[in-house]
Amino acid sequence: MVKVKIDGVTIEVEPGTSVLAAAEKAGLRIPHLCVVKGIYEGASCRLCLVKTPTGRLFPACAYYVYRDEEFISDSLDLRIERKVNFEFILKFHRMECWLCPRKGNCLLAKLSKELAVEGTPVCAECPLSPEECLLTKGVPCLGPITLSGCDAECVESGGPCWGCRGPISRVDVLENAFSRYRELGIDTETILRKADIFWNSLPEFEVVKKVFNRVRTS
Amino acid sequence: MSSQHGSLIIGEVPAVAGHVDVHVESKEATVRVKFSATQDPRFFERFLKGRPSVEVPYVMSRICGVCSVVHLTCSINAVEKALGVEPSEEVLRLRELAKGLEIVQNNLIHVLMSLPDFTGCSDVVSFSKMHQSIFSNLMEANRLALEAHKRICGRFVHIPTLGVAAHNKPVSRYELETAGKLLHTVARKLEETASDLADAWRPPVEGFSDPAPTYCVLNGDERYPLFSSSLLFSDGVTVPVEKYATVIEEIRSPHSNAHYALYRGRAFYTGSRARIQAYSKIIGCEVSVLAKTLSIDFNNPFDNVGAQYVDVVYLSRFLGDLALDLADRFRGGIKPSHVEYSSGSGEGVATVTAPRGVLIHHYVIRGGRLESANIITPTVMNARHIEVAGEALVRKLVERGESEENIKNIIAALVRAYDPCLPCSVH
Amino acid sequence: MPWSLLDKCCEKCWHSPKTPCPDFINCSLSGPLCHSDEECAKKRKTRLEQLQHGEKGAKIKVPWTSCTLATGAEAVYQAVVDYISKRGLDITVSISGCYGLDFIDPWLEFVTKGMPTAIYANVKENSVPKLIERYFLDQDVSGAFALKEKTGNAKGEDEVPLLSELDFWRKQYRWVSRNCGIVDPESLEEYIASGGYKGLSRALKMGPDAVIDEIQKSGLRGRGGAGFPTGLKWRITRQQRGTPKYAIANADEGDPGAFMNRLLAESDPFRIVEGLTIAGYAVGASRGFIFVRAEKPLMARRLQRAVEEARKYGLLGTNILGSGFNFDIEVILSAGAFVCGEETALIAAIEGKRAWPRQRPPYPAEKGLWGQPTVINNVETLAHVATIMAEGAEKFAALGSDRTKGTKMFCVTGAVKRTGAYEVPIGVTIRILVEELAGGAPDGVKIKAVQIGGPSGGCIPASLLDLQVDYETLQSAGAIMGSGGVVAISDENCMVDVAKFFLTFTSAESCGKCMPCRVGLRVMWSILDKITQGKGQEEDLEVLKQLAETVRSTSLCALGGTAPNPVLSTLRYFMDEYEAHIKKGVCPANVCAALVTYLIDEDMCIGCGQCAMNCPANAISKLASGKYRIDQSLCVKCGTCYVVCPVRAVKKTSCSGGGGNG
Amino acid sequence: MEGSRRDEVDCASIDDLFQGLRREPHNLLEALRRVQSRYGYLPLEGIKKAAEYVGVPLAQAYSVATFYHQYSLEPVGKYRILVCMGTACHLRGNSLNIEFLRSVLGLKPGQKTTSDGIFSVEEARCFGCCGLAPVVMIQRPEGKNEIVGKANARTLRAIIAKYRRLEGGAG
Repeated sequence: MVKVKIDGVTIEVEPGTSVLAAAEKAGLRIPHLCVVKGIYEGASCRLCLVKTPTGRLFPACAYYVYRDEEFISDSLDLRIERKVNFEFILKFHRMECWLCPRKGNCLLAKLSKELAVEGTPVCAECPLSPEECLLTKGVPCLGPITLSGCDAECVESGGPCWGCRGPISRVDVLENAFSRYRELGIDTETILRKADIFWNSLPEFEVVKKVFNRVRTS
Repeated sequence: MSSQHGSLIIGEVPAVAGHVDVHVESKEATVRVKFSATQDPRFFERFLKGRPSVEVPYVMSRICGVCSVVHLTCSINAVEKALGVEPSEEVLRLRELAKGLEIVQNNLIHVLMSLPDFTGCSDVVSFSKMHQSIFSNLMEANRLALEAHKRICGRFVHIPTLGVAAHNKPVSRYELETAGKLLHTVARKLEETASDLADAWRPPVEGFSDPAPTYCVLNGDERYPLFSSSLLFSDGVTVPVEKYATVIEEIRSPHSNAHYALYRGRAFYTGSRARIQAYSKIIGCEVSVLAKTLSIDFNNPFDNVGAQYVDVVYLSRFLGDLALDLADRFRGGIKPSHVEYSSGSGEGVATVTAPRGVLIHHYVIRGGRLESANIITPTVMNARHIEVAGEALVRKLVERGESEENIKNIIAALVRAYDPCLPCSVH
Repeated sequence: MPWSLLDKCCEKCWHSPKTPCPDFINCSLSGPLCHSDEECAKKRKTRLEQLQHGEKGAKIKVPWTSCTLATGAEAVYQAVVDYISKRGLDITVSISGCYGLDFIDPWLEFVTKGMPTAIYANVKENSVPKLIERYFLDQDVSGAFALKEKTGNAKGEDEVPLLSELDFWRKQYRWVSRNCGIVDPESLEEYIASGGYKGLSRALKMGPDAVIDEIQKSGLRGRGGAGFPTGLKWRITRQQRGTPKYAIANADEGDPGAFMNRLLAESDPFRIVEGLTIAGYAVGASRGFIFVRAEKPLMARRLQRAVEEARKYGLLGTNILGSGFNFDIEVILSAGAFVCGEETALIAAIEGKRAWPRQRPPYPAEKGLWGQPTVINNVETLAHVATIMAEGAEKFAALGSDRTKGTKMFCVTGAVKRTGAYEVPIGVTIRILVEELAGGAPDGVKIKAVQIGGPSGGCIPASLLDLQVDYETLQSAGAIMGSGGVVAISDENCMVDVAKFFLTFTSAESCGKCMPCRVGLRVMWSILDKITQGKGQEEDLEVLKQLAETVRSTSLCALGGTAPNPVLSTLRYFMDEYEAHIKKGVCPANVCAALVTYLIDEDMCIGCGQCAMNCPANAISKLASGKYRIDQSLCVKCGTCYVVCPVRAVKKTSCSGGGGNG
Repeated sequence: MEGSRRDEVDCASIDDLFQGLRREPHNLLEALRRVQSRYGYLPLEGIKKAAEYVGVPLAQAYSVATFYHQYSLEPVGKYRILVCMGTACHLRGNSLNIEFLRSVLGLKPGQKTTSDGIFSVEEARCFGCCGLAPVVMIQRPEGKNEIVGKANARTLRAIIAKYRRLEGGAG
């Protein structure tokens, strides 16, 4: 048995255990995404970074301990690195959450809340399956163009999203959302007017309007 | 303010929400208290002009994050009246439930926030240390009330559950039952705590009586009215809500962004103190006993807090029964529903019982869009009354030779006792 | 075939791969050792003499490497052979490696007894007969580029300088490249005759631990870029319990601008095979691999041939030189992926998988090829090993700086007069490399920066040319020594464009396994692209810095870990150029296409029409005056006209707001 | 055109390609290289055979075939023009050269091979001839490579014209 010290908590584990497994044993949460024990341990997502006292960074999922060692799993710089890396992940993620079968149970949405990254739309957290989606019933829901992080409370309690958390600023997501609205015959003017309630003075709203106008005319 | 001359500024009276400055000026035996909300106006009535009537309630609910449901329901009610829509009965009941739950939870918090003033503690933290059992009981009651609220409304603030002539969230029988039981537990807990509270009860100023004892409540006959179609004043005048403007006049406060509402040119008050006095018959003796236990003097503005406590206990019982009754009547739960209506034109005034008193929303709708709106919040109604009562209080305190520091604290306590939710006065 | 040094001298010699003789190497040079026979000794002496001057007393060496072939060495070789057979001359024609002096390619070396050995530079096939005639028949060396030595009996000797006196040769210390350009890279015999395989036979007599001690004593550090002490790496691998162990030579030289490994392997491949054998012996490995970059097929062929030759004479295989040590080498050709230079990726590639690096630790020394302890060394390191074992650690340790011993080969390319590979003791200044060895900038331009270490390195401004080249100094200046590529950047190049170029390279070569490298580099690239189009904003630079830091500190392997270096170092030293792009919308070096306008100076135009003929967009038309003009609305800014104009009448200007982004 | 080229590929007699190659997974790179050298690209059938020969799953063989630059899953032009994108070559103007080649051959963005299948233009990694920058290499069908050092628009135009003539004369 070796002793791993993570954030001051000492955990006794078998030699060869990964830092992530040791942390989980102690109930410490290190954000991670790509690792699936026994299936993929390639350390690709770089979210589970931990720091040695000397300042070197290692992914907790692929660092195996064979002797007593100490790690820091949470600090400002680690948070920044994680955040940036997570933004990288979202950057090329095709976010058509409203059609995604994992909506409501989306790891990316959970992590973006945990790491305070603004990226996923409310749909990623929406508990309604794509078939139950309010949009398909013609309800003008702002979910597809609103930032997630609220656990989709409104949708959960039966109402459409009102856009409390502000607009998403990714152009591709907005474009996809626009075509989704149009596909389902929801008037995008209604959507914009509704969004105008809370986003009226937000500079990001101008982006939304611009994108919508561009897609409409093109 | 050791002499007859001087002025005193109590900056940023801490309260539940928002800030208010109180200026006290005394000059040759005349004392002037100026209640001035420091918040900037948000022009809700103005910027909603031209908006589709369906949206209006959701925005109006944002006037206040503390009593959002009250604004929401009142607004929905006003829109419905204007458009002549009649929602189904269970929707109305659920609305009552949602709104009542908010009053319960809201007033509980108000009581908690004011208790330090009434127990001689400097703040809530020291209160929680000195009166641990009272504090934990009240917190527990608050938690249970929130729990019940969540069952019915889905989320705590700005609930999307309610809509114009619609109810969006399916409420199961189990949820109704749980909410009912939770509410009864809240009532029981509070009743149990009452005697402890009575022991600790030290009103900041005793024997102070209201210089302008006019109040306003909703008019109800048999039932504690959460909605009503007429207003009742303490001088016995009953006014249909549509005619509120004939008796209530809303003016801009000369020294701040707040508004005053005057009843025939006079200051009046509203809130739990008014309700307990007006509905003494409906409330019944059990609760009156509670009022005796706490030795509430309904003539003393400070004792609004005590009245709120009583109010909460009664409402918890009342809503608990309502929830259980609904659970009985709708064995399969209440499904989301909405009534079809055409977006027409019309004028509608709605008044509801809000945690702090009477709330009036008055809309003119043309072609499905809001043309004009007027909102009179309880804080607006109380604002002038606070000044009047404050002036009398300061005179009394100066007579008693209280120190400046004490006067400051007591005036702040007075403001808190009326209404801790100040942004409503500026909307 | 004449008798060779590696053949049996008489019936008494018993060396063969099956019955190896421990003294085979010494014997073949100064033997016979096991029996005394005047005849046999004489045989060796004559053969050595033959090797130097050719069997017929005269020899022409033609360099046969990628760089000389690219400049026409094949045609020159053919011309030499044709001419000799036509005239019936008694001259041996042999191939050789390359000196590393690219600016004299292709060259010829003439050797004959009694004449100074002469080197002719930039030979054209049609000048071959004249050269042969003049040297071999008239005994006239005038016109030669340099001489190896002076004998005093050739015509025109005084006008031709000695090679050893020329700047670019005098300032070098040719330790590991000693054989480059001198021996025939396909002949094991010549390698042994020039002192090869002495190191291995010495090592086999010392025992593995003593070999590691010797290497540690020499202070040799990995020449692949990271500079990890080689002896220590070997010791760690040796201490591992797992068997079998493997030894790998990393010949996947991918850094653009670096070709010293190619040069070594093409000119002196046996040294690498010997070095790898020593490494295998020291760590206790039984199999070795040489992993060669796909873009360099000749290098692979040479190494493959060297391995086969060594196997033929019992220098690879079972019981090497009677020591009981079994070792064989396989040459593996990559299929083209820059990331293969990373050791864990290289291991994956050898295993026949995608070249995906994996997280270290565990290091290959613990768990490498097929999960077994593996030692991986750069080709240059292994060549050093063979040389150190032959010459002794003290000689090596006497060279170099305090912290880093020995010599290092640098490839100096870009805006210099004499591009090529130069070997210098570590610790010389960049100025010596760029200005004295490579001759400084060509006429008309100035060197403004030096890019060291390939895509992973950084750009060092001209003001820091007096920095010493060693691992630590370069690191503190924001560059790395890397594999030793030095690219001089002139003031005709835009630093933002250079940084963008490196990101284009690294992001295209990212294996795609980890996020920061796969996406981060692309995001950084798009920011730089925006800047080069004149659409950058000031906050972009901050974002760029932050991204670079994250990519650097969180990438899985060294590819991503070092890829931001060019950006960070240009941001550090050339902020003014970034600012010019962003604030003024100007590219100071007139490179960034979106910001540049091409104009034809009508006063200078001679009306030759080259520009119009070559313009891909047909944007250039003839005016009534016979001059040409560019239609700006059609111009695609390819720069072709600028290049082809014989009188430089096409001008580039970068005016404010030229980006046309409104 | 491309389709017909694809159809020409007959991988039935491919096994002789792998002669002398040990059936070990790590010989996958070499096996694929031999397939490519015969057909000029990697036909799916060829990848299957190579995978079968060295004993790895087709998925792995495919992942390898798509990973390395030297393998091409599509038929390439008869003459492959490889433009070095090394540092020295970039600085001395190869980025202009590649643009020039593409526009002269009429290649659209993303298109690699000319529609007549004669030329393809590709970016390549350093050939190690940085001293001669900028360098362009032309791989000829008979397997010989022509390296053009110090390339510019004029020399490239001449080279293309040369091969065009060659093609014209042959067919």
